Amino acid sequence: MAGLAELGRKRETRFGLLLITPAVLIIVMLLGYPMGYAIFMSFQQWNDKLGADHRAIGLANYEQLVSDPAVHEAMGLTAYFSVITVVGGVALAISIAILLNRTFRGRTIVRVLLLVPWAVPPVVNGIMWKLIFDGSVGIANTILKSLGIISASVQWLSDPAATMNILVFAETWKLLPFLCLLMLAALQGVPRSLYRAAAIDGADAWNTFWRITLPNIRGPLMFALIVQSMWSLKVFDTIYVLTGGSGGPAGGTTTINFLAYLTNFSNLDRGYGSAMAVGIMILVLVIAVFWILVFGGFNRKRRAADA
Amino acid sequence: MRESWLSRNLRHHLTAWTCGALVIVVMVIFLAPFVWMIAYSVYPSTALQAGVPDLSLTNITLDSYGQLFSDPMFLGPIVNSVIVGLSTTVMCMAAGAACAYAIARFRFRGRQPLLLSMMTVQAIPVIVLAVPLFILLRSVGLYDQLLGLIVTYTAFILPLVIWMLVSFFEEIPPSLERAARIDGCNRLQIMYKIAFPLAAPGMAATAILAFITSWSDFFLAKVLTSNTAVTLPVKTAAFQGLFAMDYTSAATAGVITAIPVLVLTLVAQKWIIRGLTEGAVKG
Amino acid sequence: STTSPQSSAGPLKTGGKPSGQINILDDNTNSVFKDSTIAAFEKQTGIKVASYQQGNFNDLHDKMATMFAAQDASFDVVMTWAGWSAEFGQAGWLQELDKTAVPSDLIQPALDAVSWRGKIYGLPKFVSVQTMFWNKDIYKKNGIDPHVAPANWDEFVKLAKKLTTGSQFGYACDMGNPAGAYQNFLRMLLICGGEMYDADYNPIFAGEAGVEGLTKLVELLQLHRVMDPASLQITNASDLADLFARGTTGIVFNWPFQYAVATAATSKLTKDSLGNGLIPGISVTSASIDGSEGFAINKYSKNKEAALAWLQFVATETVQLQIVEKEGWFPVSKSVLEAPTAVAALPVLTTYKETTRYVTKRYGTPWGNEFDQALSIQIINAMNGKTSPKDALASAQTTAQGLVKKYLKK
Amino acid sequence: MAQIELISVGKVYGKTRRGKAAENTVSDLTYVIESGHFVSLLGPSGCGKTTTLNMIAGLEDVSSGEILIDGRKVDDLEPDKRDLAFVFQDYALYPHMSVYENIAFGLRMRKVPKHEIETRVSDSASRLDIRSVLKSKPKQLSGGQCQRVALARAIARRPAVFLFDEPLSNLDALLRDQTRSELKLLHRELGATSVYVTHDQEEAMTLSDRIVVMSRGRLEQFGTPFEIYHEPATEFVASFVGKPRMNLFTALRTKNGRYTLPGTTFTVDLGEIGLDRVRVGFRPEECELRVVEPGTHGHGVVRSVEPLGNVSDVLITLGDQQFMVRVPGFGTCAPGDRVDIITTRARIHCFDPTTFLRISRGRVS
Amino acid sequence: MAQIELISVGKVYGKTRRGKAAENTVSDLTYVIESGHFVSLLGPSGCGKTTTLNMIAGLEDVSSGEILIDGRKVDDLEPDKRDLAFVFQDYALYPHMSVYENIAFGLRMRKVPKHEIETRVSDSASRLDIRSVLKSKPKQLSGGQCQRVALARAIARRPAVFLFDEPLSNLDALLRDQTRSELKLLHRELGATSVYVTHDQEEAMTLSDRIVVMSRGRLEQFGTPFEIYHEPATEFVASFVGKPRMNLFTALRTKNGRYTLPGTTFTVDLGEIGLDRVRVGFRPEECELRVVEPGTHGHGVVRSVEPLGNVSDVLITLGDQQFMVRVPGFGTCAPGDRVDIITTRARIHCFDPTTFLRISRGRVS
Ligand SMILES: Nc1ncnc2c1ncn2[C@@H]1O[C@H](COP(=O)(O)OP(=O)(O)OP(=O)(O)O)[C@@H](O)[C@H]1O
Ligand SMILES: Nc1ncnc2c1ncn2[C@@H]1O[C@H](COP(=O)(O)OP(=O)(O)OP(=O)(O)O)[C@@H](O)[C@H]1O
Ligand SMILES: [Mg+2]
Ligand SMILES: [Mg+2]
Repeated sequence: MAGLAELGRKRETRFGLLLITPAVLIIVMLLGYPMGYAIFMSFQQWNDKLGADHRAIGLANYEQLVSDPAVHEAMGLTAYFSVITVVGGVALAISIAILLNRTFRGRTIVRVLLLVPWAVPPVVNGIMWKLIFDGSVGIANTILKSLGIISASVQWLSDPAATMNILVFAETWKLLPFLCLLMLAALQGVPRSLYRAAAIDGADAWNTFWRITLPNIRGPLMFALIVQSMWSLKVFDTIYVLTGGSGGPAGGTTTINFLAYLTNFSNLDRGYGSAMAVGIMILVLVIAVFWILVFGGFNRKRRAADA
Repeated sequence: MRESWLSRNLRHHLTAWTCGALVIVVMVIFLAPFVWMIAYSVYPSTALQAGVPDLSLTNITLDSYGQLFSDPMFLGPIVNSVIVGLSTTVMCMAAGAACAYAIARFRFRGRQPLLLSMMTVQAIPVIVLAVPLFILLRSVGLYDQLLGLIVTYTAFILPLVIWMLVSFFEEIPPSLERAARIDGCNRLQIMYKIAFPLAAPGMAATAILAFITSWSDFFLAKVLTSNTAVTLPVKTAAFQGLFAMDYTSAATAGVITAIPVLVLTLVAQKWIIRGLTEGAVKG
Repeated sequence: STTSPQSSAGPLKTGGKPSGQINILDDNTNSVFKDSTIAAFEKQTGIKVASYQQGNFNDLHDKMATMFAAQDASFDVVMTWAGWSAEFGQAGWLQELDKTAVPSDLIQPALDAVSWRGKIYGLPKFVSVQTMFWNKDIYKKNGIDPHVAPANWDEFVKLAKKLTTGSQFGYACDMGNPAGAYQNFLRMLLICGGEMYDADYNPIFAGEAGVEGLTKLVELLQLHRVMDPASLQITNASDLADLFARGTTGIVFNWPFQYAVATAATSKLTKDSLGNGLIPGISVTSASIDGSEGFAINKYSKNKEAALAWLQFVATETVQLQIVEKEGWFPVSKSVLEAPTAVAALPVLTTYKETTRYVTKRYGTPWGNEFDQALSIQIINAMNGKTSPKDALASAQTTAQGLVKKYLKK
Repeated sequence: MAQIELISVGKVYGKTRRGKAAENTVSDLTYVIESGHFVSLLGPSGCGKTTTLNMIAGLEDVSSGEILIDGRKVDDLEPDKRDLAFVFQDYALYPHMSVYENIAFGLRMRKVPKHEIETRVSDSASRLDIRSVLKSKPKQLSGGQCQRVALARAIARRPAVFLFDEPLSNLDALLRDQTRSELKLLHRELGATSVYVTHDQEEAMTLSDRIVVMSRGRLEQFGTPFEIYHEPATEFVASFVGKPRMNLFTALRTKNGRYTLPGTTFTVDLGEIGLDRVRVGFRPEECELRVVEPGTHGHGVVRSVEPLGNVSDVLITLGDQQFMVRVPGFGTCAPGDRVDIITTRARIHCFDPTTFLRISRGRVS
Repeated sequence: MAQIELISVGKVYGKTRRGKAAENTVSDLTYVIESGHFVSLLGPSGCGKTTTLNMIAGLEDVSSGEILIDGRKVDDLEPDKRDLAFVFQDYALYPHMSVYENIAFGLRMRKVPKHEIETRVSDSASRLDIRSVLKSKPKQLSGGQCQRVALARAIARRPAVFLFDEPLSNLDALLRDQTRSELKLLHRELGATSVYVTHDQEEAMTLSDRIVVMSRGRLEQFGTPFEIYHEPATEFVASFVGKPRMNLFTALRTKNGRYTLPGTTFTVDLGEIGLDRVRVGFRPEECELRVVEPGTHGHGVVRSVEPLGNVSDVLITLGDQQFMVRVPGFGTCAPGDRVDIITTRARIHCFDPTTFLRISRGRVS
């Protein structure tokens, strides 16, 4: 009797597993296997330019990773890029979201148009900013000159710092809309009555924002920070197109991910390159965990209460 | 006293005006670059590279579009991109919907870790997988084949698809499925007669997102194709080479690459946002 | 698990009558092959060219490296140049050719472009050497005789100064990416009579000649202000060629195809307003850098004999003539260089002939990518005045020593 | 304590939307809420109760007319300057703050000294018996506890006016009854002017000194619960207040002062009111039933009997109308029985069928 | 029509979850629902009503015991094979199908011929007066209409058993009353066995032939509404059924058969029941009040009066307890009045303070 019921549950479980199998299989085969292979490579002395003899060298690649000045340099650039795009980007996104959260005419169309930058493929994004910041024919110079802000053309893409800033700008431009809409959705998830209560309680705009709005969009805020951190650490396409595949000028845009690319594909140092990539992955996870800790976790207590 | 300084009404109006102005500034910043690229694609570059750009309407020409669309070297990648995009989408939706449905409906052990590991996939830098993937695909004869790209993209996009779909499926009231069981549906029928139609808008948005992601990819396509399976972004990026930086063509290719994505995004924006953010809020 | 390709049989010799089919991967520099050469080759040899693919130069390295790493044989013939011949040759991915398979009258720089440390990994398809191009219209406007090339660097600087007015610059170059920075430095090094490496590949470029050369280069930008600042962001020769063709630049040092670009319909210049001559020297009369390209055979190819047949076919006089006449590159063989029809079709060939009297080098090495990357950072910093040329080169040289130690096989 | 005066207050939403002539959400509300009174705004969903409350609180602007609090015009006063507390339907507790912080927040924002805050919070917490949950987050509380916290938050502020927006509607039946009693006691103790929004007439009746009945943004009646119940000013009030609903039907004049429900033998004597048609109403609990002897017709047929424990509702088919009578106990009639409806004990309510206004019975006789 | 028999049915959820000793959600339910009866499952939230219903429907497995329908064990019968229809609390209408398709879906899945489907749909649609919305999607319907569609869907199937899971809880008060009456009529016409889950005792009382009162997964009482109301089997039933709640307190024996509410002068005569302490209950509407003469103490003090229109609830403080009396009209006493509580008309309910079971008054005298 109980056996029959048991059987029913088992049938159910088996059906569930059946549904899950294809997806898991595809993911494991096409991502799991290469992932394992890459980790394997990262423990090898595997430089294609030195021939096809590879040997296991333990953690040597990872040790090099820690001491390599090029990595330090790239990490510095990555930190600069990430901090601005993540913290600045999310902060800006919240501001714009608050702006767009007001009721005004054409709000819907504005929100829709906001998605334009998000939809622009990264490669196109690179080309676009090149057109704009080209030192001799770009519109940026034309506009700035006609406004009298500069007198001679600025060579935006020849100065490492300027190029990095343009990269920051380009990436922010592209990702901001998504973050904005995310924040907008979060803001709309805050019950309006909380604002009313705050108004009655005598909170001014500043207090309302810090004490009511912000704590109440914590979850989405954390998601935005995690996602944006992942993207920022892994930025590639825009750098590639914007700098002609070089990460230049003078390595000024060679972030850690781009360095991994150069090491893997330019220098053909697969072992070291894999170690670098694995390092990035760990870094990404660490940062995700960092944000989770900052925000007090996925709040197990609340979950338990919900269940 | 603050309230005597300006009347409440006037203050509200002032705020509204300031915010309106800010919105306009923001929108200009968000839209202008893309508009400028469109301009680049329809004006001869000489008109734009002059000291003061000559934007008279008579200058507009669609020559560069004509040129690209009559170039077999460019048409091929377009067709490839369309095929890859559509097939990836179909595969993602087929495998993803089944998986997401199971995760949303059947309580089995390891359900939560499975979902979390789906998100972890997002942390993997593609670079790390490129070489092993290449070796893998070549060994099964899928290098530079559309099918190779399709399965690779499917694997990369599936986690995102599942992540989104789970939140859509979880939203379907269980009572509907119970009603269907009493009405005589078996499990499969419940899925395709009740769950899928109900999640249709969400599924459409997810599908569009899958399409966009595969359509926009550059790096994998660059590594996993050489000629027959080259996709549009790779071709577009190639417009700046050692001996061929043609700004007009690059801009045109850029616009062509971006347009389908733009259109799809605008169509499904509401659902895309919902799908992504709901996943987010559920964390 | 896999057998090392180097352990297979020795250098490839011509032999038998090759047949079957081959696949070719080329860059998009030449169009003559797909237009006519392939048909001619198939007709003459009976070998079928199953596919001829052209890739963007910037993308080719990664693509080929990935392909080789996976021991892929989908291409029998691949395009090569000095850097890749060294890099892929040393990696054991390119098939070494026997001396007997190499045509006898090849120009030495052309052969250098497909060789590494005495081993020949392919045959050249064309020669490319930089010469000086100038805009006669601008010369005239600024009251300079447009027919005489500057005899030395000081004259060149003087000229460039005169040509620099407002948004018009006397000189421009392309040092926006690592390869470009390397080339521009190498050119300066050579005209100062310097060398990159000694016979044992010890880097010596940070010596007097190098410092002088880099100093002079920095001066063009910072002191004389004759160099278009855009030079630092131009990432390829094509953009430089376009810039020159827009008619606001006095002088460029560029590859032969500049001639075609400058005399094209969209250009501000014409045949008559384009000046061409030797690059002015500093310690030597003149010198230039080499950018010759060739074809090599994939080590994993299943049909190397047929591939070799293609390599040899491209080096023949008929094909080379076409390349000169239709595309404006220099020929790989001395006999074509002398051919009157060639000079008639390509006036700059005269300058090239002169160039052959002076040093033209490229120093392709297996560590080229890493080195270019490291050097370019120092050069750009020097150009932007952040470090002195001396320190910059010293630092780059230290890096280079490490790279040589790592990559130079004893 | 404060007196609140509404002078032909009106509200139009969405004035700015492209030229669409926006309708008045609320219009021409005029009444005075006396200091210390407990006044309910009663009306069906969407009639503008919340809108009115928001205007009093300053959370919405007034479109026309004006609101005076203690004789002072408050149009230009921000909500926090009006010295009132608001208890929201969904409680609007700040989910990220502990109960203590929730209660203290309004005081902090007003820069009340710290020790004073502590006293006030603990005072209001003990008053509502939530001292034990002061450290919890709202998520961990039950609905009833949330409700108390919301009340404590309002009380701690010691405002002149309390505004309640359906504060009980999210509680279950038992808790609702309990909290209602507590609310009444609380008001008695604090004595602050209270405005209470509800769509539940029972709530309004039990709690209020005065009731404002609204419908579609208009004032239907302003009066004491007794007036509202026994002398409804309009047909709407008559039908809205009272459970089970008042039986209302259109009667036609047959002879002087006698009116009949068409198609039945059921008649009422209204005296001379000068109308051919009139809307007549009887409260179900004021009518009685008598099963007629077999063979006679009676007024109607019992359709169903619903026992409620101490009383039963009997539904009678009267011509093409339904008539409800509430009888004591489990009742004595069964479906199918023919019955007479006896209205001698019942108060007769008459309304003009066109204006829907009450016809004063004073005029009748 | 079918008879449903539950034989010590139990349900444990989450047996499979890592070793946690799962509690019984429902245990040892035994009763018989007669063919054609309308039976309500009544109990507070979370007491296992839905679980029981789901087990009858086959949507959940039975953990122990068994369920027979018409004498046949149904444990391994899929829900659709049990010949029953389910009306869900949230209606569970398929939002992507039109009303017509919603009603027809179950018939289609059962391969009923097309013309037969048409007749049945239009038949049940006209019975519930929703013919005009057959083409609409559920989204376009009001709550009441959705409710009718859900009913129509169940009716069209012509099942032997109807299962209702709080079908009225999402409707507003007015609509709820209306639909309740209709449901009653419908059951009378169709005559199918119906099991009805609710936590609203009024609903259960008005609708049912028999009521199953549950609490914490256990059966408290199975009986007719009259029995449930007048002879509650347990203290839980006594306090749960009846509104306002029964006044319940612990009384101590003073002398033979006389029991007192400690700290008051309020006493009752229970006869000899052999217990020192006993739980005693009075229904508020069965008690009366008398204001005592000035100077005398009386039983207690009036704390508040809540007028409900036809009756008023008077809350009295009786020692440290509250006592509620429902008086007719707007009442005659005011807060602060000292009153006596007169229970002569009232039925006295007694419960054992340890087992909470009813002490039969039969045993008393
Ligand atoms: N911000 C707004 N913009 C436009 N219309 C609104 C707004 N707020 C309310 N309304 C409209 O005003 C009318 C009255 O709304 P209000 O919230 O005051 O009703 P209510 O009586 O409180 O109803 P409920 O009992 O459902 O809360 C409704 O028709 C509503 O749609
Ligand atoms: N699928 C499930 N898994 C585990 N526990 C469950 C499940 N469904 C219900 N329960 C638990 O069983 C108990 C009884 O639930 P049930 O839904 O039967 O209550 P109910 O009487 O219908 O209450 P309500 O009136 O709130 O609907 C609850 O404590 C609930 O938490
Ligand atoms: Mg409201
Ligand atoms: Mg339930």
